[in-house]
Amino acid sequence: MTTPALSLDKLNKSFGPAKIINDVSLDIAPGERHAIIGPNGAGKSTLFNLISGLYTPTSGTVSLHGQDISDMPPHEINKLGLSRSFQVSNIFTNMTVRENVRCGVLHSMGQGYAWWRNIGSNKAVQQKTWEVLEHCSLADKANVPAALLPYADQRALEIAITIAGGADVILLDEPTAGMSHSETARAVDLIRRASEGKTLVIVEHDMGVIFDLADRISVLVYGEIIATDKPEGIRGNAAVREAYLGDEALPEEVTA
Amino acid sequence: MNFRKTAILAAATSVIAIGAASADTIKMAFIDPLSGPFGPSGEAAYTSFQLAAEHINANGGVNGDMIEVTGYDNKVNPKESLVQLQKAIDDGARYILQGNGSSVAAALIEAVNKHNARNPGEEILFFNYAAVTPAFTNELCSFWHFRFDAHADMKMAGITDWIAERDDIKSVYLIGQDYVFGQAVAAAAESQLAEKRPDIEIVGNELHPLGKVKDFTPYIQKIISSGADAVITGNWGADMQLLMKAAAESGSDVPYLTFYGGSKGAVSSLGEAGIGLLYQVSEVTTNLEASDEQYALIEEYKERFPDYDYYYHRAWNAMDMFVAAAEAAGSADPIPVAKALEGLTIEHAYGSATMRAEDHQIQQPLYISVVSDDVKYGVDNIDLGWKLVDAGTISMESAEQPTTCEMERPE
Amino acid sequence: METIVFGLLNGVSYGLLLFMLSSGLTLIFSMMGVLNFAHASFYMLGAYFAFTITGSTSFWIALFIAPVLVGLVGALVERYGLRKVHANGHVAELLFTFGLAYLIEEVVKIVYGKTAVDYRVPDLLNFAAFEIYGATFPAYRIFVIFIAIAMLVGLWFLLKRTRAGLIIQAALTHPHMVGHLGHNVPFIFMTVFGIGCALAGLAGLMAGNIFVTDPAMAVQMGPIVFVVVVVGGIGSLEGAFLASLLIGLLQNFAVGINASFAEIFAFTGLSPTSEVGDITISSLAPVLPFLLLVLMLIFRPQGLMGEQEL
Amino acid sequence: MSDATQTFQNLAPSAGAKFRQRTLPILIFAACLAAIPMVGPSRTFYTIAHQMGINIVFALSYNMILGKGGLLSFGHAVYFGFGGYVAMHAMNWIEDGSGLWAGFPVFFLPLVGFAGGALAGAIIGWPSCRKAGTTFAMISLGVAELVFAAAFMFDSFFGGEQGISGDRMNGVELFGLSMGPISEVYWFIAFWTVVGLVGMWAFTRTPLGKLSEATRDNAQRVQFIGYNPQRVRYLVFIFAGGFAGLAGGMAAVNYEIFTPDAMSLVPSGFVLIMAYVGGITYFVGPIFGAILLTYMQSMLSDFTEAWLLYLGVLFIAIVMFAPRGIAGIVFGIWDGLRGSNPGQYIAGLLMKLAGILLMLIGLIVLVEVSVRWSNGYGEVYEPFGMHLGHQNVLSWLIIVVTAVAGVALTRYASKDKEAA
Repeated sequence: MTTPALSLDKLNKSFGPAKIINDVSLDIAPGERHAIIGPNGAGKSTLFNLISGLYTPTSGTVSLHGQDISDMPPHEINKLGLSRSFQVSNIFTNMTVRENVRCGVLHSMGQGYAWWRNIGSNKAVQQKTWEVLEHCSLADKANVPAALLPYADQRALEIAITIAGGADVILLDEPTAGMSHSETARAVDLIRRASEGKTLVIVEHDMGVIFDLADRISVLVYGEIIATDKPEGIRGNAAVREAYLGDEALPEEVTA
Repeated sequence: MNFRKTAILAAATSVIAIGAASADTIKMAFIDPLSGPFGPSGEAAYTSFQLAAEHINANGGVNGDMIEVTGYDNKVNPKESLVQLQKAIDDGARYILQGNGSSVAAALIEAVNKHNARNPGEEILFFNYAAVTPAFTNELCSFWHFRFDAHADMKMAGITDWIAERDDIKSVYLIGQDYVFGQAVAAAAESQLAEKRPDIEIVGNELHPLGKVKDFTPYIQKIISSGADAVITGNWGADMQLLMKAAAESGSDVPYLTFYGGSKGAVSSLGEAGIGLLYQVSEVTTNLEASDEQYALIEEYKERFPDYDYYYHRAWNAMDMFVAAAEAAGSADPIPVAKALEGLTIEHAYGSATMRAEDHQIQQPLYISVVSDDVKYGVDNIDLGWKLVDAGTISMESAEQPTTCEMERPE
Repeated sequence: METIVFGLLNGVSYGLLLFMLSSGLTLIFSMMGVLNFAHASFYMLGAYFAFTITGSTSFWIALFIAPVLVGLVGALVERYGLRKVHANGHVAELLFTFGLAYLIEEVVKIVYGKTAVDYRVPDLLNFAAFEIYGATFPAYRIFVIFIAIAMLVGLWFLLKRTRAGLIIQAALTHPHMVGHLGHNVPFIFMTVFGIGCALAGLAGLMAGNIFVTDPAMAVQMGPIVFVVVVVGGIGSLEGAFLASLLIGLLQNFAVGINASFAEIFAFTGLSPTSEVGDITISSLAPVLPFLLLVLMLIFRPQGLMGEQEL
Repeated sequence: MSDATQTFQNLAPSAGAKFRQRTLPILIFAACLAAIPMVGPSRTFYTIAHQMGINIVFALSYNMILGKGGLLSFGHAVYFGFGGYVAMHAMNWIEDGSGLWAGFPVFFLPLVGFAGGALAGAIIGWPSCRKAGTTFAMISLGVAELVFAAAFMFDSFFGGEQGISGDRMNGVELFGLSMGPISEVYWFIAFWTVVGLVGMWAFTRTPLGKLSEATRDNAQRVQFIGYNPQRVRYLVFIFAGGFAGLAGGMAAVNYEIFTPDAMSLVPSGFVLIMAYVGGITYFVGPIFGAILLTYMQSMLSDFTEAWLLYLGVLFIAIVMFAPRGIAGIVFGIWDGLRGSNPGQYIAGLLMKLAGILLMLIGLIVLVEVSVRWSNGYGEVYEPFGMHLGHQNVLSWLIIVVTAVAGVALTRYASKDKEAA
């Protein structure tokens, strides 16, 4: 068996008396597109924060390509090839779109904390920045200040920064939240292209997106994974139906 | 107030000003704080110099030339002082008056030395009226610097002389600010007392950070429990006032011998509690016997500048000595004036004063006085004022201190 | 023994004065996030207003009117100054109060003159309360302790026993939530700012005659207030109370210790004539609070009793 | 691929634009500096110009952490001071001619200052840069108090109240400058001002410089692109300390004396005001601020003793009404003039200016009349031969009328603009 790209082992997280994540174990294979769904407050964002290093687990481990990353700070984890996006746009508001993406590119291009180089004269950085911008259809807005971007473009930029560093494990937290239908379609297309050959973990509420993209789906309810299966399996799972009852649209209804 | 062309002067001396137009003007630059927290101390001296100049001009000036004293606000900052010095030189000033802050005075002495070395023919002189660090007329002495105030060791000699005569004082407590000046005061007190009254015990030698203490009560209680018969302090500014307030409040009743008890606001902030508690050593107090002319001057000053008291008698001494020197030399140029000042003796309202040639340190009697309600002139616009204590007159000879100065003089 | 008694007495009276001054800032800072640089300026205004009112009527009238006046000035500053700047973030607010401190000092100089005013302890309280070990303890300081405790009780009652207090308390710990409760947040802010300033004014009224009432008194007191608030912790009046007493006692006890570094660190072979060896604990007393501030922020940023980090 | 290469290059500003926006202003600045001595300026002019040069570098270094790094510091003068003190000691070693220092030209002392400031930044920054925001601000305040107190305890380094002084006319002469006369020191100051300016501008173009801005905007996100924000802050802080030290080294050579005052809270507050008034969101902002405030500090006190009051009013006005500072105003006007309707813009602008001018007149008369009344010397404010005493109805008439008219005019102008 190959080493999973991302592996969670009996992960727990408590805030005081409140247990938010409860004994979560999950293996995600390299190249898999894995979706995590669940009702509001199930702990999806907390799970992402645990994986990406923003929180340290109360117990249990997170491994990236077999390496334990549970106690690492976010930037170390990022260097090992894991990158994430945020539910609320988390961009560098006072910089232009191009500069935003360039910041994301810097580290992977070996620029480190350099203070002796001119950022503008490195061809490789410019090249890569342009590629990412082009990839995310942001090239024509390259010199617009990020704060002035329309909402959908800010979300695209969010993804652009996330993939800019070339990480091979990508975590996307509700990338299409608040988008219109056409914008969502564009975003899904972008995500599909961006995650080509990479491992993707995605949290999403839009079931259309999930069933369109995901190879496998995990359902998180009250901090516990109640099911992990292929989309068809999840669709037919009674426990999942139970958990979602009265909460959100059922998977079948949106497949059309 | 426009410091460059003060309206008071303009109004008061308009007649003279017309006469002055034909004569030359001798420009003096008063470089001291005129704004900010130390503004009042600068202004009290500034007004004194201005009034002194006004009187000299009214009496025909210096060799027929008029004196103009112009204020430059240095915010008691050495660097800003150097900026203002350059402005003053540009404006044609050849005489610099300064007194607040030893750090400023040190910077100015250095700067004046360098200026005179680098710009021959454009020499300037520095009249220091209040910066009392002894080094300025010892190892740091300069031909271009004249001090018109007794330095710290001389003042300490006055205090220790007085203590030496008081057999009831058996122990002394020293308290001061923790920096060069405070440390020098403490060292001088220790060595002089050891020499004059070896039997006196120094029961405390306390240094507190400069300008940081808000409540001196714990210090006072240390003093009280040490059983000291007298306290000596070189504190100034808020440190001085807060110390004395805490002393009065805690019922301390031994003499507090100070250098700066006479500074503005100290007496009024203590009120009646200061009587018999707060002592100062100074070159003069307004309640000494003097001529009617001098009394008239004190009253004129008070009327013109109601916020301040006649305190800087040394401003008059400095100006009178300058006039005498310029007239003796027949010129108001710095080098001849400096040479004429060396060894010059003048008679002023309260006796005589001599500018010692070796180190340019004024020599004069000192007086120990105490706050009293039985005085001719009060201070801070209240009825309390300074009264000479018994055996409080320290002769010029007693106050005189040796100097290590080796001065380089120009040709 | 006497060192301990004196240390305690002075430490407590100074500490309570500090608490009176800094409790207002704790309220303001916790709720509005504004680290009010001008807080000590309101303390100064309290002293000057008290001086004026005492001059024309009596100290006892000033005791009630001066803090109210200072509070009104504070409320006006909040309404017409701070609120405008609020949109530009906390740095802008902080800088606004920074400039305000400059401005208040200069205006005070114009109105009251540049030198100290003669603001006295009222005659009624101007006597020695008792004497121990040869030093007297002034009655006025006991009065200060009494007023500080009365203020403490009043504040406690206001916060724990009234509806307004409950809202303020909620706002202290969860500043973002209050808006959702449907309360008029700008009005609450203005009121809290006003009350905070009034408390500072009260402290100025009480301290102005013990210390010196001059235009420099704000600058002298300013930094120490921050120390109290930060060490005490955000949102915690109890913390501010503890920190005030701690700093009061720390400063007073340190003054009594004559030991020098050379004596304390003798085992390291530190020479008593070296510059480091020569430093005594008592000479360090006034800077100890700042050392405490820095260490606290590095090792325990939430302060003694605070719940959030700064 | 060649197509792609072209495209990505087109994203960046063209070479011409780069020259216009980046190189040209610096060349113009340098040319102005070079031209100044030709008009034969006075000693005062030189002195103030030197002070401005030092403050420009100092304020720019402060803006590295405030404007570009988002860190509010109340103790930046500490690094200025350390740099200055180290340079001052080095100047004395040059005078002693001991060892390596014998061959070190005084002209290069600012480099020593840079090293001193950077070292102090490296030591003090280590604990304090772990936090940002208010925590950082408070630590900087505490550190500044502690360092200032320490300056009076360690005389061998700080020289106590009188500080350390030296003589710059020693050591190896460079470029034929004896460094004695003030006009020769001018070239020294001008050279290092340009070096500091170019150096700090270049810093904003490095990866670290960009990361500093990114950390200011969003420290959390920086973590997720592989960088440690604490380390970014720390490195930037060291550089800011270094450039502050450079300014300190310039000051050491210019004044030949360094005192503990230079590291107190007062200059730390002053540099904050300089940077903020100038405009912290623009690179050039602090330069405007440094020039204006240096002038105010050294010259305005000649005209009015209430200069601190005017300074306070200016600062508050900037914080409240022009948070982007003087640079923001200047560039705003520039944009307005190049906008769609410059005529209307100018009309509105003039109306606003007239309003501000009127308010200013009211303020000045009020302040000056009050100051004279407060002093009690019986002095009277007499602008343009008018006799404005505090009992003169005319004084109060001027104050009220100008203030009301000014407020009304500016309000009208702003409303007009919104409507348009």
